[in-house]
Formats: sequence, C-alpha cells, structure tokens
Amino acid sequence: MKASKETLLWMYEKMQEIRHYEETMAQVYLEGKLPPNIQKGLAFDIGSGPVPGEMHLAAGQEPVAVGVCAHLTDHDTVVGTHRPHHFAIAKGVPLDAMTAEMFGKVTGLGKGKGGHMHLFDPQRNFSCSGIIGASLPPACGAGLAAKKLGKDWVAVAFFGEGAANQGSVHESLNLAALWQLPVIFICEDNKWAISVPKDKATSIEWVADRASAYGMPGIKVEHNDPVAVYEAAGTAVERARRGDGPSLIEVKTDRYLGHFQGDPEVYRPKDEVANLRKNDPILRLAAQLRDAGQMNEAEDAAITARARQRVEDAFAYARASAYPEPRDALQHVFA
Amino acid sequence: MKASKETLLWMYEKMQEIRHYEETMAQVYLEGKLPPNIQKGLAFDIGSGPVPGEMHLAAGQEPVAVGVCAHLTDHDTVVGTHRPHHFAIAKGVPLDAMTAEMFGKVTGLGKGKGGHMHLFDPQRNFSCSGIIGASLPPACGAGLAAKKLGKDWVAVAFFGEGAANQGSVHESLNLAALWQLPVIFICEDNKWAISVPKDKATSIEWVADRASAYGMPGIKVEHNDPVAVYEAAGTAVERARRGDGPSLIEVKTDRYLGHFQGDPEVYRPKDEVANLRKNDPILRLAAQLRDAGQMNEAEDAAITARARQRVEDAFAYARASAYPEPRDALQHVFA
Amino acid sequence: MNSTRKLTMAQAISEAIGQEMERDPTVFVMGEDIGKYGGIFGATGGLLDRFGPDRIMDTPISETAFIGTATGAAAAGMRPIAELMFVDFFGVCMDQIYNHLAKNTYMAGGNLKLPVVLTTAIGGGYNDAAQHSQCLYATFAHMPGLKVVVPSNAYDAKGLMIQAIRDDNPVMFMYHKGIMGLPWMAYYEGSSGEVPEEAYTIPFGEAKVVRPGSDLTIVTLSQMVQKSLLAADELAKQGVNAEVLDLRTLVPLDRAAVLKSVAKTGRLLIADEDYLGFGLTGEIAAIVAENLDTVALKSPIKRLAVPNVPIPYSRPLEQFVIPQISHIVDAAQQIMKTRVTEGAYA
Amino acid sequence: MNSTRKLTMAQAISEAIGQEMERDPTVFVMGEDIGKYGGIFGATGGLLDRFGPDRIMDTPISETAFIGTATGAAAAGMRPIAELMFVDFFGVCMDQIYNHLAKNTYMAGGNLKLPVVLTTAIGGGYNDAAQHSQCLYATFAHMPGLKVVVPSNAYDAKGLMIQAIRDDNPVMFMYHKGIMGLPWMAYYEGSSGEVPEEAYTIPFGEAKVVRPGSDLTIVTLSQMVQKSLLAADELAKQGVNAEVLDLRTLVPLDRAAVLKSVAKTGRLLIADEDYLGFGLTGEIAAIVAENLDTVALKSPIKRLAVPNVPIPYSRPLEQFVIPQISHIVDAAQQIMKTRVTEGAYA
Ligand SMILES: Cc1ncc(C[n+]2csc(CCOP(=O)(O)OP(=O)(O)O)c2C)c(N)n1
Ligand SMILES: Cc1ncc(C[n+]2csc(CCOP(=O)(O)OP(=O)(O)O)c2C)c(N)n1
Ligand SMILES: [Mg+2]
Ligand SMILES: [Mg+2]
Repeated sequence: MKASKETLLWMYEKMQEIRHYEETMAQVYLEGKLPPNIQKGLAFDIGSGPVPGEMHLAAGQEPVAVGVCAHLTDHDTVVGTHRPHHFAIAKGVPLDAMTAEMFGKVTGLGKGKGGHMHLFDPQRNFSCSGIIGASLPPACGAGLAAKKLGKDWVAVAFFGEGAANQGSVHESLNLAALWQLPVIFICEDNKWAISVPKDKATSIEWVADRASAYGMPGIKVEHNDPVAVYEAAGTAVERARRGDGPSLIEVKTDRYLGHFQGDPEVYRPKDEVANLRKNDPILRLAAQLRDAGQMNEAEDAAITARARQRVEDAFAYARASAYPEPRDALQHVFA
Repeated sequence: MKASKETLLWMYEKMQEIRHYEETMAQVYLEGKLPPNIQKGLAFDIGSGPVPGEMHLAAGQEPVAVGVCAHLTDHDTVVGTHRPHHFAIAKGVPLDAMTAEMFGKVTGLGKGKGGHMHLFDPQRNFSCSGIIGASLPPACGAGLAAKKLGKDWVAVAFFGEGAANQGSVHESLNLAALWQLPVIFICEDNKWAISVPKDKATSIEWVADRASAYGMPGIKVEHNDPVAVYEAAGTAVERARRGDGPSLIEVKTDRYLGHFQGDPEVYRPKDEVANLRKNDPILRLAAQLRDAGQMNEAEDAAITARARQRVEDAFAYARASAYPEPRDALQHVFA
Repeated sequence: MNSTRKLTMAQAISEAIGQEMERDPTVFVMGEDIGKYGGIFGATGGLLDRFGPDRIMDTPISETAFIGTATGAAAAGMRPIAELMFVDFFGVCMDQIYNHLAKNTYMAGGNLKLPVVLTTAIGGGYNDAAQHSQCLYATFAHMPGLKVVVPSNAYDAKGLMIQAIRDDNPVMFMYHKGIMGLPWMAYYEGSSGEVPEEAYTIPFGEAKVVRPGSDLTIVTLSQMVQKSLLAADELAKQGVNAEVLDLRTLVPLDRAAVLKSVAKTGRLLIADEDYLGFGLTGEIAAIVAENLDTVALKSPIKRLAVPNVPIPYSRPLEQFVIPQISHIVDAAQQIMKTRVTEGAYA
Repeated sequence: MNSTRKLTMAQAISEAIGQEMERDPTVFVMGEDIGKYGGIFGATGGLLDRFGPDRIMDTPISETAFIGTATGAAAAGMRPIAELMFVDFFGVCMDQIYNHLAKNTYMAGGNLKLPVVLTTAIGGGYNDAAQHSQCLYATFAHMPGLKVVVPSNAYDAKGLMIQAIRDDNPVMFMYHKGIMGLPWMAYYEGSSGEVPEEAYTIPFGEAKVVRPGSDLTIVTLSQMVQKSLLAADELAKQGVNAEVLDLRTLVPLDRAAVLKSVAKTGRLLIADEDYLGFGLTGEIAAIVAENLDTVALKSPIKRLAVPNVPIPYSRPLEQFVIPQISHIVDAAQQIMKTRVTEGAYA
C-alpha cells in the first residue's frame, strides 16, 4: 500500500505536531520543579509545577504513531502505553482536553483524574495504561466486539520492546490468533526499557520473530520511517478488516529523551542521542516531500506553523482551565 | 543417548508403580463418596472419604515422567503440576509420606497441610502447584541457584499443553534463555485441558514450535513412549548440565481418566479412551523388553509385584497414620 | 403471574444469565470450561446448547488475556460476563481486574462505562487446600472500583445476578461452592429454594435480616449465612435470640443495616470465611467502633474468621480454621457472658 | 564503636543490603533497573559497582518470572531480594507472590524455608495517579504467609532490612517514596537521620511510641508517621497531647502496643494512606473493639485513610484523598469533642 500525497502530508503535519507537543511539554514540565523554588537539597521536584508526576515523552518515535494511525478511523480502537502522546495525537484525540488532563484540570479528558498515563477518549476509542504489557488484552476485546457486532473495525495495541517479555503479551497474541481477531500488535522498539537495553531483556533479536509462535504474520520495519510503517501497517490493517486475523509488527524507533523527564540517563552512551538525531524522521520526510515536489517551502512553513499553533493553543487552554473541586475526587468511581 | 537395559528396566518398574498407584488411588478416592453414605440427593461427595478434595490422576502419562526423571539425581529439581503423582514417583519422592499427605495425615510430606496438589519434598527437590503455569518460574530459580552455586544441577518444569498459553510460561522461557539457565521445560500434551481440546486453546499445533521465539531448542516427541522421551530429555539435560542453556520439549501423551476423578467427561468422545488404551506404553515397553531378551516373564512378574507391593505398603502406611491435631493448623505459616 | 420452583443456586445463576442473554444480544460469557462442561460449578449449565459457541466461549487458560478482553469488549459496547474459575487464581490476572477494569471509569472522569460481570467460585469445606479454598472477597472490596456481590441463596443469586448484568460497572459476583447445590458437593439445604421464573432484580447495598433477634447480631454473608442460621437455631434452644444479617453485597456495603441491628441488640458477632486480619471482620467492627457515640455496645465485639493461616488440606485442620456452626454458637455464648468495661466513663 | 551519620532512607536500605551481601554470599538482588540505575527509588544505589552484575541483576519486565525465580532460588539455598518497582504492579505477579512464595512453607508442613525479601515502593503525594500511588499493604497483610514491613525512617529501615534478609521467611519490605530522601522528590525531613554504620537488627512485631502523649493515640505507619508527628506538634499547640505509635510491621502486628496506648489515652485515631475499606484502619479499630472489656474508650474511634476511590492525578484531588497533616489535626480535634454514649450500660 503506497502512501498518497495527502497521507504523506498528513503524516508530516502530525509528526510536527507530536514533536512540538513533546518539546513543549519537556519545557513546561520543568516549570516549578527546579531550585530554588523547591525543598532545599533537592535537584528537582517531581511533584511540583503545573504538570507534576511522571512524564514519558516520545520525541523521535513519531513514525510508528502516524504510520499506523493513518489507516484508522474513529471507530477503530487504539490502546497506547505509558508513553502515549504520539499515539493519542495521531489518533485524533483533542489536544485541548488531553493537555488539560495533564495539567490536572476539570476540562481534561478525565476531569483531571487520570493524568498523563491515563488518557481516555471513548469517542475516538483511544485509551492507554501505565502498566507495561497491559495494552494488548483490551485491544483483543475491542477486536472481539467488532467481530460480534459485525463491523470491520480493527484494534491496535502498541507496546514497547521491553514489554515484549510480559505474560500478557503472550496470552493476547495467542488469543487473537486463535479467535482470528482483527487486532494489530505493534512493538515499538526504542532499544531501551528505562535503563535496560533490549539484549539484556529479550532472548532473541526481533520480537516480530515471535509471531510464528502464534501462527500470525510477523513484520519487521527496520527503520524509523513513517512511510515504511505506513506500508507495513496497511497490509496488517487490511488483513484484519478482511477478517483474516491479527498481525505483529515490530518497528525500530528512537527515544530522544530520557525514559521520563528528569531521568539522569547514566546508563546511556553519551553520544547516542546526538547520533540518533542525525536521522530525524521529520527532517527526512520533509526532504522527501520536497524532493518529490509534493511540498514547497511555503507549504512546509504553513504546515509547521499550523501544527505548532495547535500545540500552543492546547497549552494555553490547559493553563486557562480551572482545577476540579477537591471533593470531586469522590465522584466517578462508578459510572 | 540410548537407554541402557538398567534404565529401561527402571523405567518399566516405575511406570508399573505409577500406574498401580493411580489405579489404586482411583479406587480409594471413591471410598465414602457415594450414596447412600452422603448427603441425600448427591451423586458423589467430593469432601467425603479418606482422601477428599480434588484428585487429578496421570494414568497413561507415565512415559513423560520416567523418561525425564531417569536422567536426574536428588540434587536436580523437578517442579510438577496439579497432576503430580507420576512426576513425584519418578523423582523418588517417598511413597509413604506422599500417600499419607493425601490422606491428610501428620506423617505426610506436609503434615497433612498440603494435599494432593501440594507435595513438597525438599530433600529430593520436588514440588508442585495447583496453579496452571506456575511450575516454570520456580524451576528457573532452581536453575539460577545451581549456576550461582557452581553446580551442574538442572531443573525441570513440567506443564500441560493447556498451560502453554499462560503468561508465566512466556516469561519463564524468555528468562531462562536470556540467562542461559540449566532448565528443561517439558510440555505434556494430553490433548485436554479439563474439557477444552488443544486446538480450541492454542493457536498453533505444536507448543514446541514456540521454542524458536526464545532462541532455544524445541524438541517434539510424537509418541507416548518412554524411550523416545528418555532420548529427547537426555539431550536437553546434557545441554543444561554443560551450561548451554534451556530446552523446550513437548511430549504427546494420553490421559486415560477424567480430568479429575468424578469428571463426567461429557466433552470427550465415547470411544477415545478405549482407543488410547490400545497403545498402552507399559504394555509396549514390556513387549520390547521381552522381545529384546532383557526381561523374561518371571522377571516381569517380580518387577510388577515389587512395584505393586510398594504401592500397597504406602496406602497401608497412610491409612494407619494419625491425623494431625486440629490446633496444628496454626503452625508452620512461617518456618 | 409469578411462578416459582425450587432451584439450586447454580441453576438460579445460569437462569439469570440465560434470561439476560435473551433480552440483550450484547451479553456473552467467556471462561474456562463454561461451554460443554457448563462451568465447573454449574454457573453456565445448559447455556452453550441455547446460545452456541459464539456467545458461550471457552477460553484458553489465559486469564489476563480474556479478562482484559472483557474490559476491551465492554468499552466497545458489549456486556461480557467472564468467569475466573476459582477466586484463588486472581493473582495471574489481578492487574487486568484491578488496575484496568476497576479504575478506568474513574481515570476517565466517568466518561467510560465498563459493564463487566466477573463470576468466581469461593470457599472451602471440601478439602481443596490452600490454592482452591479461599474467599478473598475482602481483597476485592478493599480496592475501589469493583462492586462485590456475595449471595447466600438461590433467590438472592438470581436477582443479584440480573442486577449485576444490568449494572454499567464492573461487578465481582462471588459464589460459594458449598451452597451451589451441586450433585457432587455437600451443600446447605437453605441455599436452594423457591425462585420466580420471571426476571427480577435485587438492589445492591441492601443487607437483609434473615432472622430477627434481640440478644445479639450476627453479621455474615455467603455460606456463613446458612451456618449462622443453623447456629441461631441452636442458640435459641440455649435461650439466646440471635439476629442474623446477610450483607449480600460488600461494595456497596449497607453500613446502616449493621448499625441499626447492633443498636438494637448491643452485641455483635461477625462470622466470616475469609482471613481474619485486615479484612471484612475488621471493617464491620470498625463501623460500630466509629459510631459508639450513637450505638451502645453491651459486650466487646467478636470476630470469627480464618485465623491468618492458609487453608490446610487435612479435614481436622480445615474444620478447625474455617468457622463451623459450633464455633458460632460458642462465640455467641462468650459474647453473652462478657461485658464492656465501665471505665469508659472515667 | 558505634559511629553514626545522617542517611536518607534510600541510603540506609542500600547500605543494609550491601552489608548483608558482604556477610552472606547467597544474598543477591533481582529487579528492574536495580543495576546501573540503582533502583528507581535508590534502594540499590551503588551496589552494582560493588557486587557486579551476577549479584545485582537487572531483569526483563517479567515480574511473574523473576519473583517465581526468587522463590525457586530460595528453595535451593539462596537468599534472594527481588524488587517490584511499584507495589501497584502486584497484579501481574501476585500468583507467584501469594499462592507460592507465601504458602509453600505452610503447605510443606514447615519443611521448606523461603528466605526471600520483596522490596517495593508505595505511596502517593507527587501526582503519579491511580496506577503508581497506592500503599496496598493491607492487601499483603490480609493474606497469610508474608511478613510485612513498612518503615517510617532511615534508622528503622536499616535495622528492619537486615532483619528481613536474615529471616528465613518471605518478607515484603515496603518503602514509601515520599520518605526515601530522593534528590528528585519532596520528602519529610524526619525520615532521614542518624544511622549507625554497623549492622544491627530491629525485631519484627514491635511497634514504637515515637511520641508519648496522654490525650489520644494516633496509630500509624510509614510516611504517615512523619505527618502524624507534625500534626501532633500542631495539636500540642492547641492543647491536645497526642501519642504517636509507629506500627513498623503489619505482620507480625503489635496488638499489645495498640491496646496499651489506647488503654492509657482512651481515644484512638488511625492515620493510614491505604484505602479505607476492609484494610488496616478496620483491623486496628477491631483490635480495640474486641477488647472493650479491658480497654475503655472515651470517644468513638476515628479512621483516616483514602476514602475508597482510586488515587486521582490532579493535585487538589490527590491532596483531598490522601490524609494530610491538617486532616489529622482536624480528626483528632473531632475525637476530643465526641464522647461514647452512656447507653452501653443500659
Ligand atoms: C508491569 C510493570 N512493570 C514495570 C513497570 C515500570 N516501567 C515503566 S516504563 C518501563 C519500561 C518500558 O519499556 P518499553 O516497554 O520498552 O517502553 P518504553 O518506555 O521504551 O516506551 C518500566 C519497566 C510498569 N509500569 N509496569
Ligand atoms: C491459573 C489457573 N487457571 C485455571 C486453573 C483451573 N485448571 C486446573 S487444571 C486445568 C487444565 C489444565 O490443563 P493442562 O495444562 O493441559 O494440564 P492437564 O490437566 O491436562 O494435565 C485448569 C484450567 C488453574 N488451576 N489455574
Ligand atoms: Mg523501549
Ligand atoms: Mg492437558
């Protein structure tokens, strides 16, 4: 499946949006967290500032999100991970409500109850979880529901290469293959699970090679490239929509930032990120679009400006929104 | 690795012992459980009689237990399943204390606290569990300990084909392969997980084919034959003792009885068991030994008598033993 | 026209599921051996024949996968019922139950409905030992986000099951094996009984006085209700008039019913088959202890439960740790003999 | 010669582990990011450099496998320490913890020793939301077979950790993130302190009066000890003299210390960061309610804990559900104003 010009431009714009989102968040996240405005003796205070708590950013990992979500509609389900922004943005989750959620505001997706690892947008069938390996079982459920309801909806579960060794992954791959569910499993290999590199965690090189253990196709995307992801995902999504069952895709990608913001990254070779950034997929797609005459400089500038503006607007919206009332904490345990 | 005459005779005798054990237990288990000595209206009462509770018997599955355990010493660890007798007997767990445990007697392996699914013999490094898929992680631990202690001990985890879809299996296979642990994983495929046949539970035909997902050898034993098991296990045990890491072996075997005693087996084709029994591995090994001139009729009779006598003695011992004092229930939560 | 027949609790449960499946095509059942086998404890007996394998789905032994599948299917508009064969197996799938099914609605700010019923078997008494005999309802009740239903008889079980299936939230439906009325396990006769054929619901959070009394309150649930009623008969012979309160649901918990009964009797025995420590008995005792400004106790509270040991296999051991009728009688008599100290007004 | 320095709780824990590893070659550590990273909460800081990757083992994200591995290695003669990064993740591995590690000794009739220490981070207060902020110690204490240690400060943490490693039984060692003294998270100063260099042990099951008082008893643990001490200072200014009791271990639980203190003060506040229902606060309240024949209460018991909701993310919401110093002060003052009813002697 070849990407049309529209798709390429959509992917490009979404990648710009994601990147700007993550870079903005990286800055905003620091607000209020540094000396001298924190407890004496601390270098950083995770619980302070407008966006407290953990913060896992996906700068560098845009291709996997846009290449997959380019094939999806609102009816299709995406279940993301603890590092969920790129998936959410690519899936079309409204930036305002998503950002407000991370600011803990009542206008947030979860009225401030969920936070950054728990973004729920039932209208667009997006959710995520802070538990490693937990994205796969509910994606099977969405796939099963589609089948039972006679729809051609598909479900996508993203998970990291570190997650690949969780029991939930195995159980879900087997169940999906057994029941021929319309699910696409995407392993996002960014080489690291916090401080643990893939080869210290996984006994074989490619997680995609585990597909044969379930009798489903295993597809390898060897480069952090949105077009390659788009093509691989296209085959898998079509297959699922046709009723021919699940696929497992592994995508090599790059984590530019720490595992979470504030990560000292003592475990990481000093020059690793600089080298990775030389291969920035956004710059490469821009060059490709320009070379192919599909985007001129003015168009590029317009796209980039639009994408950035959406991000700025979302952060402004989040800042301007009100906090929930403390007592609201008691609501919504049950629907 | 060819089985010596001594090994063949040992396997034969152990298989006789196991079979007689299971058949005896099948009878004893019924004592006190049938009308008219139970609550009116019941067909059977699981909580009555000298051996109450669930009872999973392994008649027909002797080959996998003896073919593997023939390679092991007391130092090697075996972790069995909810259907543990054949493993325990082949591993050399004392029949007296094991049987007394199932009678709930103070002379039992666990002083009556464990019961049939929880047989612990630390001296012979045998244990088991009533939880499906739970045998693999502790076997990894035994393997890791051997490695740390600089010993050539190995650990064996048995599990059923139904267990193969538990997350614990995946995590353990990966860990053992990653750390090159001296563990042998044996999947005992008796076709059924209670009422669910393998093809309704597992998305591929052979569990052994999942070995490649971990980069370890996967070995298929296609017949319910102790010699074939012995040879496959020999390779894997040698490999593990050499420090070359784990293996996964799958053995086709046959469950002659219900999942547990009292199972109405409504799910099972009427003639299945009769057909399976035509291929009884004990009769086949006897014929083989006789044909090869390794056992004459008198020897066979002596072996059979010895094996049966041990079983009779164990049940007599169990019956004659005392129950624990009720208050003893409060002891041994902690060592 | 209300017609009733005598059903076992297992029959009542499967009837409730069947009726709701007929009413609502989005209801379906997943679990191990729930199809041809009809559920190891009969909770889905006969349903496969009526509804076929697309709606009565045997699963692989993959509790994490299929319970997570229930969550995902519920989010997508279905109303799954998933069976965890024994509650004791919760540890292989608790993350999906507890971090996801139970919390997602809250984390979504109420914007997500997850109508899932998890059925599971609880309880001992038939020597199934430490990994197959627990109740563990306090573990589920401790953690917010799950409604917890623990019926004591067929009538309640049907009404509570229909209520559970129609609830837009996750419900743990925990049935004690020893009151299911199975043909292969002894059970308390009182747990079977007349059940209307028609569908009906019983609201959650309403405890029931199953035996009125004046001398002491026995707060209890599940199989222990049946034991407590027999103990109350014995106590009556001994001149003690016990009130027996069946909690029926732990979440929501009918605190008012506990306080009302104890205000009347002034004495409280809690009879429970879960572990003693950090569980149900503590919670019920605390409810009274928090309200001593309005509720007066004549005697210290007493708690009966499994004394913080795993369930042992051997019959004399198991009978010792699981509260029996005689233990209830003895504990009640001890309560009658003890008085709170007057030092309270020092 | 006893020499002391000021250590954070994280430093005290890693020092204890290091000293025991030197003393005993069978001790080793497994877990996620415990090597180069030194543990996300610093509990294994510096140990990789000293002991190398064979004894400080980073694991795959496979909690079931590596905790089960700890059990198996312990049965074979090792003394593993395994870290579950956040207690909130227990649901992916609870079966290995609870059905095996905790029960095997009992099921083996005492013939099996499983000296495993499970370390895990608990607690909220820094907006890590519903899957990373819980305490859940009551869940582990409810189930027999695990010792449960919950230190409140560096000195105790070192002594209790050495005790845990030398214990022949499974021990859950639960450290609250907000008292670890991390350079990246606010913490209560009182949790860092002078710690002897030498190895020492603190026996399990001995609660500690960390502040003597006469008007009311605050039973508490972990970070809530630090909050309670600050609340007690405030209460003292308001004329209320609170005694603060640090439980230190939940299993074994020092029931006598609770009763002794309440017998003295006649008033009890339980300050807890776990969920309110079916948990620690109920257990402590019940211990008193069971002993009202010898212990006299002047006021009804009060319980402070997370009010049966998941931990919300947003700061005002989280601050509302997790008991704060001001909540403790308010609750204590309410206790001082309420009296038990005299109806008890009707
Ligand atoms: C069950 C579970 N175990 C451990 C963690 C802690 N944890 C959070 S992120 C992470 C690493 C995940 O690595 P990977 O799956 O590769 O995703 P990435 O962070 O690289 O996106 C770990 C161990 C968790 N959240 N859940
Ligand atoms: C985690 C868990 N889930 C379910 C069960 C209930 N159960 C006991 S035995 C069994 C079937 C096991 O099948 P298999 O692994 O093939 O072993 P077999 O009984 O054939 O020996 C099941 C589902 C259990 N004990 N543990
Ligand atoms: Mg990764
Ligand atoms: Mg089987």
